[in-house]
Amino acid sequence: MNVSIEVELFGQRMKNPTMLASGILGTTADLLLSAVKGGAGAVVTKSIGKKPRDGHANPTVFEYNCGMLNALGLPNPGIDHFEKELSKLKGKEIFFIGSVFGSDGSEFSELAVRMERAGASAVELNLSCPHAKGLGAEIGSDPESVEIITQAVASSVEIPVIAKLTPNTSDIVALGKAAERGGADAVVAINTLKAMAIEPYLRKPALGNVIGGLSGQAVKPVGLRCVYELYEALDIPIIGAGGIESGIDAVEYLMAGASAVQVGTAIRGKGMAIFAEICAEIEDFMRSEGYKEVGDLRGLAHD
Amino acid sequence: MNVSIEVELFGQRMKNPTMLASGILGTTADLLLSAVKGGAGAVVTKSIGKKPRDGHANPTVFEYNCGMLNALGLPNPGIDHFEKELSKLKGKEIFFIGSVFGSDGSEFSELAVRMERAGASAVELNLSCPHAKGLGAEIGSDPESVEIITQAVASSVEIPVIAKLTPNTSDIVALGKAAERGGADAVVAINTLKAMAIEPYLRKPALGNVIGGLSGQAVKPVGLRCVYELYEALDIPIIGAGGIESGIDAVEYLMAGASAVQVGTAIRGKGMAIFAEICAEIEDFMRSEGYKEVGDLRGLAHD
Amino acid sequence: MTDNPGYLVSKVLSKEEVAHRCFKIGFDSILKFQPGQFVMIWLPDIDEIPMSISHSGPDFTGITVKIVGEATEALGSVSKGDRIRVRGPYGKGFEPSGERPLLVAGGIGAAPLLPLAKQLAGRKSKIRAIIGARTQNELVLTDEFSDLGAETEISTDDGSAGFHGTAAELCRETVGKLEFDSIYCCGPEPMIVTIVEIAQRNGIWGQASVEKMMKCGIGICGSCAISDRLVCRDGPIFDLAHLDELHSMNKIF
Amino acid sequence: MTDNPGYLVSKVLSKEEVAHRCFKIGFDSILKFQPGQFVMIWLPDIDEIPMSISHSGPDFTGITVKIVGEATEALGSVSKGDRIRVRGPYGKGFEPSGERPLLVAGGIGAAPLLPLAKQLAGRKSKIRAIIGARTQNELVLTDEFSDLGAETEISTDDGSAGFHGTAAELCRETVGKLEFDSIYCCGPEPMIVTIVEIAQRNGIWGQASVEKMMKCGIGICGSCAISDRLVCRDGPIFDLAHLDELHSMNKIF
Ligand SMILES: Cc1cc2nc3c(=O)[nH]c(=O)nc-3n(C[C@H](O)[C@H](O)[C@H](O)COP(=O)(O)OP(=O)(O)OC[C@H]3O[C@@H](n4cnc5c(N)ncnc54)[C@H](O)[C@@H]3O)c2cc1C
Ligand SMILES: Cc1cc2nc3c(=O)[nH]c(=O)nc-3n(C[C@H](O)[C@H](O)[C@H](O)COP(=O)(O)OP(=O)(O)OC[C@H]3O[C@@H](n4cnc5c(N)ncnc54)[C@H](O)[C@@H]3O)c2cc1C
Ligand SMILES: Cc1cc2nc3c(=O)[nH]c(=O)nc-3n(C[C@H](O)[C@H](O)[C@H](O)COP(=O)(O)O)c2cc1C
Ligand SMILES: Cc1cc2nc3c(=O)[nH]c(=O)nc-3n(C[C@H](O)[C@H](O)[C@H](O)COP(=O)(O)O)c2cc1C
Ligand code: FES
Ligand code: FES
Repeated sequence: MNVSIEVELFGQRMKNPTMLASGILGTTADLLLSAVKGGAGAVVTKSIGKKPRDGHANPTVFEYNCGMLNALGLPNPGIDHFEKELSKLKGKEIFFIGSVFGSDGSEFSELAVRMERAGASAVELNLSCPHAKGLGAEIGSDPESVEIITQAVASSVEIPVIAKLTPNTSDIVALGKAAERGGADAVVAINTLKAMAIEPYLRKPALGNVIGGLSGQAVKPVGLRCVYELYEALDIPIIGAGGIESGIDAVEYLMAGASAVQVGTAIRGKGMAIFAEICAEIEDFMRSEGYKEVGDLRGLAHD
Repeated sequence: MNVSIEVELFGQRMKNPTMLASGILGTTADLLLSAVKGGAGAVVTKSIGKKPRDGHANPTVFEYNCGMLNALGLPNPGIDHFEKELSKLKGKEIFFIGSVFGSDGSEFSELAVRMERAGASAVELNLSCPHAKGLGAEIGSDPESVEIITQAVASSVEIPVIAKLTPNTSDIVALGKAAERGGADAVVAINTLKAMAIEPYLRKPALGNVIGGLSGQAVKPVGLRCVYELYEALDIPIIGAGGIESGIDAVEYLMAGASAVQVGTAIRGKGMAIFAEICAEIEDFMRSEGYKEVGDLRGLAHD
Repeated sequence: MTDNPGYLVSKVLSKEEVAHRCFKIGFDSILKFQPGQFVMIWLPDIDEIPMSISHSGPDFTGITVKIVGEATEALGSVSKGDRIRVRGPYGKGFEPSGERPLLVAGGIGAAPLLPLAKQLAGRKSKIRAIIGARTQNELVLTDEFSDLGAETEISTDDGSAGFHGTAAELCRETVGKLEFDSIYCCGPEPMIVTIVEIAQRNGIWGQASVEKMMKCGIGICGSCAISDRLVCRDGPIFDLAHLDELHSMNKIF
Repeated sequence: MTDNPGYLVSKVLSKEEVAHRCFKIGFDSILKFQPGQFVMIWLPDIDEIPMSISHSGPDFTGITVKIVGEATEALGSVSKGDRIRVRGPYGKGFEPSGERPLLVAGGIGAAPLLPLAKQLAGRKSKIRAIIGARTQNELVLTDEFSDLGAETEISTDDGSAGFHGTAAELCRETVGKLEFDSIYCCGPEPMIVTIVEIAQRNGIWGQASVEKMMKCGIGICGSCAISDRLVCRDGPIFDLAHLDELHSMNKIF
């Protein structure tokens, strides 16, 4: 049986529904290209701010038997330098999404405009990093700021605007609706869960920043729930993320209501080849279950 | 080296810092006693409401490779019946905590009074079940209701009042402070994370209620973070819960700031014997690391 | 925890009406189980219910379901090729023992006893089986027991076939006449209570399969508790002596 | 992922000053590693830094640290009995090859080359080692190389011992005079650039250990990227030919 895993997201064609999640190796043009080579349908850059930023002190990661914690703290070269890096992608056929973070609407807008100019197919707003003071989830857990920032960006750029939401809230639907009101073309759920680890023999928090974000397998049930809830409430597409390691994980997200999925932590084990692997598994599933279009899977768990 | 794992919690002595978490086999007097026999320092009953309640339709649990989901939906025989059950504990030396749930302060208070009369050493308020309409986390994620309910209960009973908090919030410290203001003698963190699972081959949510609560290993990093944050902000003791399976897990919670710990999901694998096992491991740790009193571990990760 | 492969989405391979509103269903998963163990079967949008494993082959596992309500109705309505989700096996199975075992089944209680009979037959035990039901067309799996070489006697409450009376009554009579060194039973509570008493009085060791409302099936929710025992984890098979003890303490039935 | 046991809280067993502000430290964990692989060592409240494994025995693993800043200062200040947390080993190690290998170390670059020398010695290769440093008291591990039977030559930038000049210069001279079938090197970037050029010109296969700022160490953060390669995962050992390619594309150094 012939199956198609092509998707259209805000009018743009993606060869498959998988994307490189922000912050995982998306620091150089060559790495972004290697994700595409590995089979990703789209790639999201590391979240970029106005100024270069070192991020938190090491240890910045902690491996956990069912996921990992990170407290990188948004290290990035700043938009000036990153713009140059992105210029290396000019002329390549690549669906890339520029992720940006800032402390208010005007900072987000300025960065989004720069991403648009650098050729980004869309811009993703990091309203959800759980371990950076005055940034990310600290502003992203208030629906009003989500709406204001999204609106500021949406009115500054032509490219689609994606709001990346935090699960560290009692009501992710309120955040999703705020983004939709603000003019977002899609939302991503989820970013990491606020978490920490302790090294008992050294009596210390195991991350330099103490608090970090939990990702990987451990968060999949939370991510699925967020996507499911958002699908019931929103009209714009939802991009699922959180613990996706296999084609079956991806299928679950699609059935929960996702139009596309992002993969982060799982890359640690398998490298960029994981995208092709996930796509092949999605196709296998579709063939054995009799689905022709990957879009047919969307929201099936709601019936 | 002689080590002591005795703790004092709101003036009451516990032979060790481990407790049976609410909802795990705490449905009969005999099961509560078997937890004590297994080595628990205290036991918390299943959360009890005013009326008998069937809970949600099966499937009510879903096993996940790093934890589990449940959507039992607070099935319980109601306080009238449960009071009779608890009368079987009269005369036994057992530190038992009555867990209650309700929809407002007066319901909580009434139930707390009944638990006090039934001989409970303390009452635990379930302000955090993530999958029951109009109950648990739905009211427990608003600091104001947490304060009002805690206050209503605190002014109705003499026994200590423990508020069990939800991690499904952007700010657990606000909830903890509200409980403290309301007169809570301690808080428990955390209850389960709002989550779900999907069975891709049947295209259905894998829990009867669709949404359930994630517990076990997966949530340990979130639980540790909540306890750590609460310890920095509160004066009352904190009881840690979430993914504790070993003495080392317990030590991590104590170092994060917990005065005692609750064990739930891990009982599935090991039965009630897990309490003695955890206690022995805590003692081993104390001996090899040179701690005399288990209280010496409390909050060490904050230094 | 029992050694179990977790969740299996299985395809129905066969379905046969073995009595009035009672179906033997085989599905394509291979489960390592002990007679008496059960699985949890999910009927989406309806319920997830416990079912004893009643038969198996090299490439399938089977259950026998009696329709009593919504979930069993749905399970009885599956067709060949349909898929069901199964988890397990869970619980503690029977301990096969004795050279002259007596098996007593009330109604659908024959289901968990059938694989036990097979196991005992393999051990060359001389098996006697009593299969009871309310009326003739509700008799379950009688041929299967005979085929295994068990001397099979039938009882019906209404006398429409075999002994006129309950399986428990026939059991009392049979134990009075013949020698047995073990008794295994499964059926309605009153039947088990009577057999516990018969076994104790005659000094015969035995086991029964006990039913309780199950939710989790994995020993965490407490819904199936009998005193401090969990039917899903410590049972569903219990020694008759233990049930006698619980019964005399008013902790069961 | 490399086969690694995850996190180990290890006790310091030995510490020896092997050069000016440079310490050889052994700790009580046993790691299966390939020469060239590294571990991440956590100095609480300060930093977590990469360190090559420089030596090992049946019951210990060791590193050699050169104090250059806060974290190495803290690591150089541990005492016997102190505990350090180590994770790893990570990365790709050297491929031992050649009957007449040349090893070139600049400063602390001797650390990852020492276990390689041991491995090559075990293969009966005829090893020549060049150990360079800015000045005599910064020369690292020279005796250890000699003890393994390597013909060891020394260079110092200021001529305070051995050859007067850089290790790279001595390397060029040596390659001009003798035959080698492999070159391995570790040291400052300019040294590696020069050796890449020497090896390419003389058609000698070789590998270098490359340093980049490391954060995660496990190939997820991108902090150590060189083009589309990750030093922590695809390195730190790279073929000289590959470095030459990257260099000519301005993708490294
Ligand atoms: C260990 C065990 C093994 C079993 N093996 C078999 C078997 O091999 N074949 C068979 O036909 N039946 C078996 N049963 C009984 C079967 O599970 C029930 O008949 C079924 O759950 C009824 O569901 P329903 O929706 O059709 O009926 P309902 O209308 O829901 O109820 C009918 C009766 O079944 C009981 N029941 C309902 N749900 C459950 C549940 N989750 N757990 C236990 N009892 C329940 C009710 O209390 C009531 O008495 C077994 C039960 C247990 C506990
Ligand atoms: C794969 C690898 C193996 C290494 N092996 C050894 C070894 O065996 N012995 C040894 O003495 N040194 C080794 N180093 C170098 C060592 O990690 C740095 O000297 C150390 O991190 C400096 O930390 P500091 O706080 O003391 O100095 P800082 O004051 O922080 O910095 C001094 C210099 O070290 C660099 N540096 C700082 N942090 C890191 C980091 N996390 N990763 C890489 N470079 C960093 C800085 O860019 C600067 O150039 C290795 C580096 C790498 C990448
Ligand atoms: C090491 C690491 C760095 C991350 N950095 C960012 C980031 O810069 N911006 C962002 O929006 N999300 C960031 N994330 C979150 C991921 O994009 C993703 O939302 C999350 O990890 C859940 O997906 P996963 O379980 O597949 O990793 C980061 C995650 C990890 C593990
Ligand atoms: C099956 C199950 C039932 C639960 N029922 C309750 C309950 O009735 N009341 C309550 O406050 N918490 C309940 N919880 C939450 C636990 O008490 C505990 O807070 C949570 O599971 C985290 O701890 P764990 O990871 O050790 O299980 C339940 C958890 C599980 C797994
Ligand atoms: S069914 Fe839950 S404990 Fe037995
Ligand atoms: S250090 Fe993070 S990818 Fe290499």
